[in-house]
Amino acid sequence: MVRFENVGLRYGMGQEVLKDVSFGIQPNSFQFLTGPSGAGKTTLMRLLFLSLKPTRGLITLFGRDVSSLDPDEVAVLRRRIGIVFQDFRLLDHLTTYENVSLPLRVLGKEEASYRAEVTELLGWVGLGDRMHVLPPILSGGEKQRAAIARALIGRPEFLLADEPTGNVDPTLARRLLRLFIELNKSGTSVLLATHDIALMDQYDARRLVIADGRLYVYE
Amino acid sequence: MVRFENVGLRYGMGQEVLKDVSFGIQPNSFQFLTGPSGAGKTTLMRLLFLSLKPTRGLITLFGRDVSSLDPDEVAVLRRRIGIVFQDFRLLDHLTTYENVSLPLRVLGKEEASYRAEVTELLGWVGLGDRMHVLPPILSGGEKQRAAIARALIGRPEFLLADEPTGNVDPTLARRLLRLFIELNKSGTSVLLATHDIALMDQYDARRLVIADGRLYVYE
Amino acid sequence: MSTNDAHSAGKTPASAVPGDTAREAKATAAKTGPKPRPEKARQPTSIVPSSTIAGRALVAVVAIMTFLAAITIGSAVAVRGTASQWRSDVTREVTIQVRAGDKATTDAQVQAAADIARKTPGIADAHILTGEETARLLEPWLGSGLDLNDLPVPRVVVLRLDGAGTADLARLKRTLTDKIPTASLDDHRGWSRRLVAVTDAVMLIGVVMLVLVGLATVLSVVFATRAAVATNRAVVEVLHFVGARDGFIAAQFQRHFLKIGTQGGLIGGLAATALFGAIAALPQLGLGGDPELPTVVSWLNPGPWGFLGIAVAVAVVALATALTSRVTVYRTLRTIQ
Amino acid sequence: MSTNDAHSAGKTPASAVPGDTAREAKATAAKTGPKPRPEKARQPTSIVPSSTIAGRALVAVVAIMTFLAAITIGSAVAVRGTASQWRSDVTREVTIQVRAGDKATTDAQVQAAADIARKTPGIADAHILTGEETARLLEPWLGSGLDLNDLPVPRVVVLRLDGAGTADLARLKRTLTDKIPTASLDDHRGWSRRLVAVTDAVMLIGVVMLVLVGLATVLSVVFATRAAVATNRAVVEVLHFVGARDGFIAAQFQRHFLKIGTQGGLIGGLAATALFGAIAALPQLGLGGDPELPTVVSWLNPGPWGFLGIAVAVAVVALATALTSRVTVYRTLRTIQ
Ligand SMILES: Nc1ncnc2c1ncn2[C@@H]1O[C@H](COP(=O)(O)OP(=O)(O)OP(=O)(O)O)[C@@H](O)[C@H]1O
Ligand SMILES: Nc1ncnc2c1ncn2[C@@H]1O[C@H](COP(=O)(O)OP(=O)(O)OP(=O)(O)O)[C@@H](O)[C@H]1O
Ligand SMILES: [Mg+2]
Ligand SMILES: [Mg+2]
Repeated sequence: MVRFENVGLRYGMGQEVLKDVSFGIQPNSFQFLTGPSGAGKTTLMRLLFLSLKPTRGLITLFGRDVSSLDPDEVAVLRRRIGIVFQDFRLLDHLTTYENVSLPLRVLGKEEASYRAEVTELLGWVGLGDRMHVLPPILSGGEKQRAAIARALIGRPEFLLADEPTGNVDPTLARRLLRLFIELNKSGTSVLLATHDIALMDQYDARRLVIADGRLYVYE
Repeated sequence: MVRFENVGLRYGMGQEVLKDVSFGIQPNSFQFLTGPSGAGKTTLMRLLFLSLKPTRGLITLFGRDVSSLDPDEVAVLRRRIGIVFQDFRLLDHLTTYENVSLPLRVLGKEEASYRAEVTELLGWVGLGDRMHVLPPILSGGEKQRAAIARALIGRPEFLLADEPTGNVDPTLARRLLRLFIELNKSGTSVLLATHDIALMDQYDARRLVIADGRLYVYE
Repeated sequence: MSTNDAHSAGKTPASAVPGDTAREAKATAAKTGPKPRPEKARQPTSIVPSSTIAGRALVAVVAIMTFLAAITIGSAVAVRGTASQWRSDVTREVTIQVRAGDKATTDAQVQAAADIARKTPGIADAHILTGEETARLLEPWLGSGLDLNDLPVPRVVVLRLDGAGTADLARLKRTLTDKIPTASLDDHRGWSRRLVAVTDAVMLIGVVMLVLVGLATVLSVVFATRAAVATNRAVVEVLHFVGARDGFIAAQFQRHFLKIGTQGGLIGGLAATALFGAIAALPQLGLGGDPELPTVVSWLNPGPWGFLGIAVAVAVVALATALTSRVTVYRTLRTIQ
Repeated sequence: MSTNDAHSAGKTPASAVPGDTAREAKATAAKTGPKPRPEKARQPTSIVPSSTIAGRALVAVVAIMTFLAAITIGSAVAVRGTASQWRSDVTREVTIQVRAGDKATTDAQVQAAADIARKTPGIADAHILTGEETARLLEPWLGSGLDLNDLPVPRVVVLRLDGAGTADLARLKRTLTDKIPTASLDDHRGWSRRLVAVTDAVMLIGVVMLVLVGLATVLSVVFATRAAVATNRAVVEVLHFVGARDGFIAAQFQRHFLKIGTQGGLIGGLAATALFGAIAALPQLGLGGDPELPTVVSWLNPGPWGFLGIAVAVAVVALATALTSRVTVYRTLRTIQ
């Protein structure tokens, strides 16, 4: 589903953050992405999400070479990917409910057609009672769960989650991990970036580790 | 140094987030603050930082009743407190260096008088080479360290840190914890809110636990 | 699953979780933060918050610009009307005066002068004023009821130019003074030409002002749009991330700007219309009743064409605002992608 | 301490950490993000980023407003000048005409009419036009070089009113026609009064416009300041958190607004000055050379007082902008605290 071949990335004229990275992600697979702070996890996610172009090498996503896409094709490809940002990126002027339903609204869907679905998902992540509240008054963990719900609402084929349990307690982290595993079982590929060794120990999955700009894969 | 007596807090007309909270913080002490996501840790921090007034009860800070302060007195008290926000709150248009030196600039100090100090502190938190870069291009962990540096630069008497290791790897988290312990040994009271049980296990300190709006103290 | 888990997942509605129901949450937010939306809002919150667009300032700019444009158009149309009146007056202004002497001689001389004038190229017609007409001209000075036949009043021949401006009046003057010593040509054209030049200058200033106002409007809108996209950069990024096309994003912005353009245009246009309406109404209010009164007031009545011009200006401003912002948004989006 | 630790703490400068030096970091940012600051900037970055203030739009608004205010002041001063000229003309407009007859009788009648007029309260003076003066008045109609003594030209007495407006001209008219049947009073005052009314109306419109423009400026600045504080809410909060007093924060904003006010005011004021300067220069350019030409152009020359008014307007606008924004920032800060 995803193929990286000798991908290198530098920001501007700096040193390469990623060097000669080659790996693949299979449909319906689950993997952790880890590495020290500043190693390039978020950078790798941005490459996968087409918000950054590699300085060299080849990235194939859903069978398409990403270097040849025009903006509208990027938009269409992104609809098949869900992403949870490390810094949430919720829109502060929209309620939790509106934030979570944004991907569907962008598709031009009627509100009535997705209301039940959004409400159910919000209940699942424990935000049933914070639905009509604006993000600035949510607690850190609540924001994170809203960001997760927004990534899931479009039933993506590929889920990228950047540190999705950094702001929640271990119990809730376990619960969210179970949510991701459920999702993976129902057919979505999941890439989960985390620092939390305890979390990774709870589920036996492939691990991608970035260190010094190189990617090491532990099956 | 800090006294809470039967403090209650509700946001607007909602239920009380904190109920009948009573505790004290001694000068030169170290304590963890923990509790599930949405329990009220950040809320308690905001009370301590005077950015929220209690709905009932009495808070004494540095020997002053906080309900009787005018805005300028609040500003002066805040200069004795350092805070690390869960969401960092760095100013995106100022460089890391300028963000960290902001508390000194607000005091009207000359740039020359604090340049060496700021540079040294940035080196300490591992941002020596990211000094003249704007926050949007920092990694999650780098932002967090910049926020910590800003809280420390004014040599506060009381340090509040909200989830200061949520975005860094365990090794770096240990390093930051050591930084806080150092600081405490040199005379600052520290209150550190965290979900990270592994981190708390590394240092034997007083624990404040919020659950269901009540505060339980484990010495 | 621990109790903590149930707690934070909000699965136990009876628990002490703060802000348990949406109602409470709303009330909560009302006091402490931004306004919440009603639970089942029919109208979804607009994706680009209108508060970030500096909308009222821009409405003010657009309104002022439209007002200026409308005032300029109205005044220009009005002055043009006055000018064309002046221009037609010019044709009446050229006269030949023949000093009176013996009646028969004078009659012959007047006739000769008229003939010479008629033969001059560029002069359409020469009309010898009758005694009555002359008396009417002199009335202000000599009083009415005078018998001009008793008086050595000069005779007047009024020339009508053909409007092509080809008449060589200098030559006519020379010929006249050569052949009929008692005749003199009174050529007010220098005077009138100056008047026409002035109105032309006013028209030119009007056009220049219109261009300036248009430019200023477009620039303000470009700046405002750029600022709007810049302050909503986070929103644009999130929209991109959830798979929105540029067209969708641009539409979110354009919606605001069309509204701003329409509002501003209408305010400015109506203000200008009101002003001109008041000016046009002044004479009826007894302030400028004399129709011959050549005051600013009568000059500044733009008439139906002026008001039409104002309406067109409003429409142009609204459309230009929307279009400018659309183009600017597309351009700016390219830099964010 | 693991190697990872050293890595992320940046303690090994030779390691492969990206953006190793500040120089690299700068180059990096230049291509991928907002502009970095030079390493040892003498001038620290302003705490409130000027890009968030919609500054250029506001400069445009302020400039337009100042331009409008200046144009209004200039025109008003100019029209006032013209009006006062008209007002003084009024005094020349009241005349008595005495139909000519036998010379001696006429002279006596003229003298009698002048005496009657002089005795009428409210009339300061009555001046009997000499033959020469009458000839000059009649020149346009009768040609020059006429000997008026041969003609039964009516004699004219020019009355000067004392300006208090107390003269009962209707009674004077009756008395005159009673006592001297050949005399008639030509009272242009109705006409002139209307002119004065019109200029008064123009002045009123000017004052109203000035008030409107001032109001619009203050409103725009209030909106812009509120918007600026709102978009910089995060900055304000952080400043509060690091212990800044309200005065410090307000100063950060006011700095921008004083600059905006000064810039906008100067641009608008200079534009208006240029426009009036051009108008004042027109006659010298040979377009309106005749000093008696009562055109818009000569009416619109504001003179030194007008230009002074414009300068004052610019200063007022700059100060008002700074002051308005300061007050607004303080008010808005209270809502954030
Ligand atoms: N837009 C950018 N321009 C320049 N450098 C950048 C940019 N974004 C990230 N970097 C740098 O690239 C390096 C890798 O950043 P990245 O965000 O990928 O790290 P990360 O592995 O996600 O770290 P963390 O665990 O702290 O979130 C960091 O040193 C960061 O400062
Ligand atoms: N300004 C506010 N207005 C209304 N409710 C708020 C506001 N801020 C926080 N809350 C609510 O109060 C509760 C406690 O929030 P708080 O941020 O203190 O939790 P926390 O313990 O810090 O959680 P986390 O670990 O997820 O950061 C949450 O349910 C939150 O939604
Ligand atoms: Mg990251
Ligand atoms: Mg919190």
